[in-house]
Amino acid sequence: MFSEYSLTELSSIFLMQGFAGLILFSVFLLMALGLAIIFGQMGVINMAHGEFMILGAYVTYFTSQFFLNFIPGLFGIYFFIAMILAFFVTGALGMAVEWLMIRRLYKRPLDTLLATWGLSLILQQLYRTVFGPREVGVELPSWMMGSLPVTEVVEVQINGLFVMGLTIAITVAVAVLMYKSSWGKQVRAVVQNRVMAGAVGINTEKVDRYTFGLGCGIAGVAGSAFTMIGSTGPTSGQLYIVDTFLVVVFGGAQSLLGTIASAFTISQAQSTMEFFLSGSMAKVLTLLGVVIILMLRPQGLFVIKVRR
Amino acid sequence: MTIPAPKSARTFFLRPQDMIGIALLALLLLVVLPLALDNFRLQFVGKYLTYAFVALGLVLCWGYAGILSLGQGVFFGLGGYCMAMYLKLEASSPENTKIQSTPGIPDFMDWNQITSLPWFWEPFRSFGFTTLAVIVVPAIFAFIVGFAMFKRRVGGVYFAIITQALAAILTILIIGQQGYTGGINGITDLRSLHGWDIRTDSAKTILYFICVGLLLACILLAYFVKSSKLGRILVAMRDKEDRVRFSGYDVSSFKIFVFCLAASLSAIGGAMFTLQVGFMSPSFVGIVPSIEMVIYTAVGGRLSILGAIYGTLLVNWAKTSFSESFPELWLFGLGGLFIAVVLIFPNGIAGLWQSYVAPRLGPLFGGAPTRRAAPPSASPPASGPIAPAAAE
Amino acid sequence: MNTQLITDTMNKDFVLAVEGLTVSFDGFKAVNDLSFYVDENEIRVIIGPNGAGKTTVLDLICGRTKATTGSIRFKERELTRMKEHEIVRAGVGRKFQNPSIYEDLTVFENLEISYPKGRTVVGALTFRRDTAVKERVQEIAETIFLADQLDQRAEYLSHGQKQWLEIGMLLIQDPELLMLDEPVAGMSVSERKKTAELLNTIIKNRSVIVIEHDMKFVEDIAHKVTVLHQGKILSEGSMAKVQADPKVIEVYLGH
Amino acid sequence: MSSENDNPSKLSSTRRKLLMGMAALPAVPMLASSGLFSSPAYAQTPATSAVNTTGLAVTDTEVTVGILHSVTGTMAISETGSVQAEKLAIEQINAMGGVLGRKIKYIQEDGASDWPTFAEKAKKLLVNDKVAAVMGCWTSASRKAVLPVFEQYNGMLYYPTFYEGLEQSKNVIYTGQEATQQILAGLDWVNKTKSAKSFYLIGSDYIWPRTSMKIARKHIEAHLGGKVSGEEYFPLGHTQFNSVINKIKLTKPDVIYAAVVGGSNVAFYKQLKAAGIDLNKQTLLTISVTEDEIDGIGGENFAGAYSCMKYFQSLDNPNNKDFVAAFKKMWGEKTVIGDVTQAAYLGPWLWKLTVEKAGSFDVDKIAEASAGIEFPKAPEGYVKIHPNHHLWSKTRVGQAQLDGQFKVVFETPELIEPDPFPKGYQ
Repeated sequence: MFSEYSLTELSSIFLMQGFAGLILFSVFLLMALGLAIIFGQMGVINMAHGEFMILGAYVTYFTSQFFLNFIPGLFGIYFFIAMILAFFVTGALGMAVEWLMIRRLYKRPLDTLLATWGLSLILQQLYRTVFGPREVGVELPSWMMGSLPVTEVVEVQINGLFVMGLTIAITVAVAVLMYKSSWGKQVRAVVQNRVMAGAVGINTEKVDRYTFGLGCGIAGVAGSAFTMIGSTGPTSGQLYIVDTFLVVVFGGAQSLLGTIASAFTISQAQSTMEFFLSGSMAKVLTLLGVVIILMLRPQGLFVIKVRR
Repeated sequence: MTIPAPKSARTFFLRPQDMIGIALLALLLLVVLPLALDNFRLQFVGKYLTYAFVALGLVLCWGYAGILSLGQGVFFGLGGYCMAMYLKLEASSPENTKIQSTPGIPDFMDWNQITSLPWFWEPFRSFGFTTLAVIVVPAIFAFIVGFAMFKRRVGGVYFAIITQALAAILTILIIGQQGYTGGINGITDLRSLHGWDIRTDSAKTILYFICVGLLLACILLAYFVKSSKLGRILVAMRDKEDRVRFSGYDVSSFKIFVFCLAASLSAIGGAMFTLQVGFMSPSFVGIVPSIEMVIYTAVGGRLSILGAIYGTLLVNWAKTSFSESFPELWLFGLGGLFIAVVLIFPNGIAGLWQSYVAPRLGPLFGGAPTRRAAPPSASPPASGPIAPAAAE
Repeated sequence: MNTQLITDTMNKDFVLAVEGLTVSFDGFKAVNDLSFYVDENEIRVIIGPNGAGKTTVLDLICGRTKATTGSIRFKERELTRMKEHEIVRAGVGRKFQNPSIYEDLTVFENLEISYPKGRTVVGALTFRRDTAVKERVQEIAETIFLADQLDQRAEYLSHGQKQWLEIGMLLIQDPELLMLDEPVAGMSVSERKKTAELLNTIIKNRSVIVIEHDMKFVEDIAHKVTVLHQGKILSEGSMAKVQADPKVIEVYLGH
Repeated sequence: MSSENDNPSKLSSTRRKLLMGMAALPAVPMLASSGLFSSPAYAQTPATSAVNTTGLAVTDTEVTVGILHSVTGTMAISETGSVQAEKLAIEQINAMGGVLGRKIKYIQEDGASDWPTFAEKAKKLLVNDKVAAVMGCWTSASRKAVLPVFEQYNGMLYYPTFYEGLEQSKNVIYTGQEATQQILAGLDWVNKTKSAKSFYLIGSDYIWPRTSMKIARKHIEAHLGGKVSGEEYFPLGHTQFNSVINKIKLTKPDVIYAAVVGGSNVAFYKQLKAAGIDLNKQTLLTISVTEDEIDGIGGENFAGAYSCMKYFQSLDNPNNKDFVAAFKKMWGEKTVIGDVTQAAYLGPWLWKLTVEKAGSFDVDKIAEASAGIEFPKAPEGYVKIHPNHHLWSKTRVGQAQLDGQFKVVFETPELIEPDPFPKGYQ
């Protein structure tokens, strides 16, 4: 298929395709980060992850409406405020859910799966009842739209850059929080030995609640960012759930590095195959590849080897 | 030395209370419902009962063996599609399809420029092969998946997520390969089975009774498995997998067996679904139906064979009547049910029955049942392959 | 019983021959180039401070952990290449540190599952609870002092009874090599006495490896003691010899 | 179900009287069926027994129809507009005196985005409620699921969505366009006005886009002398289109021809815009975006693109002005009206006209009388039912504006004949 293109065109293709892969990588990573914290650190299967993301998207929508109607002069920066709001609103909902539901289920991971699926149904219907069944269109400030031309053919999407920057910032923040801060140590202590952590004076309930809240909050930010590239409707969250879980599981649940590596692998595979094959087949092959690799290497890409 | 025969050491595989339970269910399904409901409602029950096959499989697979599969829709679908392929071929006789450019092949193939029947459709001209395929094809598929995963000790949450991904993959494949599968519309307009028109009311009533008959047979099979040593090994495995392994059992082969069994049961349900409803589509294969089928089992009581049947009937009945009168509320109800069944009554209807009803009925039947439902902590601990457990 | 000079040709005299066994977890060698040999009908006690690798050694023998290098031969068969259930079927039984029994099943069913018949899928489906099974279960139950609790759900047993039940589950398999990980831990004094009594009856006609901390108990039963420290053998020999070894006193008894 | 009339004891006393009275007036239905009476002039109310020989739910004052759409589930977004349009049409017909002197009463059932539920509810409407007609379904899958039910129990379905064709049934009236009607005129137009020769086809992966693209490809290659520079399908719900957008950039087609649906639609257009493809410069023609979809995509992301439909809310004709005003009055100022919504609105009207032409509610008579029914007051303009039960209709191309409305830039001069089994396009 390349014979008809010149060398410069070909290099442009690869550049653009590489960039598309990086955007997809950022999107996957952003989706998966919140879940990686909740699933990886707490062992909770949060099937309502997508719905938390959509809550973030709705928060963004309403923030944009508010700015449009009341302070149109500041519309250009509403997105940052929306993301902060999204973080706190979804985080708060997450903490409420943890308190009402999840904390009773830490010893029963499969049951958290069922309960959070129930939660996702309730949230979907809630969105439908409150926000209406139709998708809402989130208007973006004009500076976030469009692309920067690098060469004649190569163009760089601004929102892609934005998502990438956001992803890097959040990943770094999470890494610092988890591996450098004392709070991160507490989280890991609770994960490894709840009883012992309690015994040495860590408030395990509080750690659980804030960890879950943090994971949900990050989901909210992701949802907020995805208003740039995807749809916002009551059932939009469902579109993300399988991909997200596969990224986290494929990475090896306990490691942030694993999640990054797996998001990278899956996104590059999918983006490359999409270029050469039809979209449906690319999707099937990517999923199948992940499943087969998981069957051969169930512990995921990265794993801390432990004595059983 | 006299050996006091333990109570549990019975010779027949059904305990008296099981026999009463099955008899009551048979009475309900074979006599009470057909008399009480009109034809239209009875066919609803018939459709619900096809899901009960899946729930039954999940009791063995999830309740007893602790393997939660979120991909049972795959097997339900495989069974249903096998049957649908047979019926479609019968409905696509050259006389019925003479307006097509290639008469004698299913209509959707003709629309997709397929000019001859694909090879894998060919054997489905035979009813014998189809019947066999309904049971064997899903079992083979389950075997491959189970073999790959259980031999490597993938379990718990990982297994659940991978099976869920499989459901997603199969759905995309079926929709994408519409020339061979009918795509998103599924295989529709199925008319007759060996010349017997399955669309008439009388046929549907007969199919209802066949469905009930098969379900009762599968229930007996489930009881047989449950009360055999294999049933106890499954319970043992869910509790202390390592201990079973170090008692000389190849744990993975037992898991594979029960997973295949659950797959075949689901597939029988799928085939009966196709026969009764008259079509099969990818919307029964995907993630959402698969996880809904889990809730039937959970509501019935994940450890109770009969509970699964009642759970299926109850949830579906609620769905139908709720969504008729308050369509907006149904999802709240279903979502709430998921949460309630986990938080409030983890052993479902059967658990409620055990704790509240049976003790009062106990004197009537002579002795309370000993151990049908485990205490609330019964849910199996997920043993992910990398569950960090400190040694020493 | 000469274990000072060992050559390969002599291996067949041993029930179990562990040679050059090493396992490492992310670079940490939990067991490091370990070799020891267990004779027929010998009772070997492994002692050592926490983290010495005692349980890991048992895990390696029964196949729960895969060795990085080294060999474990049991009656001429290489265990490192076998799966857990095959090792069990070859005649190795293992009791875990914490009582590992099936809480949801009755005592009878616990023992019945361990009965070495019907271990395949088909076998388990067609397994009949015949008189031979019942008699054997009864016999074992009497040995482990649980004859009156056969219909009891195992979760209602006391801690000591659970330990006995697990020992009983091993006995019913009639293994040639029995490995016990801290069989008296957490037991009351009277239970401990009964357990010692129990062990003395069941060790006949088989080799036994015991991990134990209780020195009094070790003294009672051991033929030979192996002291592990940081994955290596620190000392080996009779209880008296080991107790006199200055290295052992240094790292273990001295504390 | 049809045994009711054979058994007079089951009939109410009033109906029995009417039945007897009927015998004395055999001429009325004959007059009616001869078509001499157009609807407003229908002065007398014919006897129930005369207009309803098959035991449908028709009384002296009422006739019951069914509305069968998804109110819950993923399809609820799309189907809401259809329900609203059908209710509006029914209300208007009732305000004009109903059908054959009988007010229309509707029973609404929820298909819940679930195909067996559609089949069950269809059966309930036909068997239990004995409705005279059903307005309903949206997706092809739901129509395929109910079709055998309608054929078996001899019901009448008015189906509103533009669809892939390849179907024709005595028991269905297709009020939307079949694929060739929608596609060919649009392609001709873009070929002519934009001198478009190369086309990039992209769609969601299911039967309607695939069939449509197949027709488009044949037309492009065989009749327009153009070429298809790419053809891509993505799973429903797919949200990542950057790779295909790169391919589009690379192949530089004259026209992007799109049939992406649902949540994917939103993602596709947002990412297209973000990638710097300006739809005012790059011609994009879609067959899957109506005013309804723009709501979710956002007008600024779609402005400049062309959509090929038979109806746009902005159509400038008196029928449409009345319709839009009435619709907004009933359902609120903010509602938008898409192609399917308008087609759904036609259903009750076409049925009313057919009943009056046939002088009977009997399904067989309606099926027969449908061919040739004309509805000049349709918001899209004059339409007529073809003997193949599809509609003769015009096709239009609209260019999307920032406010989410379309500016009509092209309209076929003549009505296009529906051709569900197009020769040379299969």
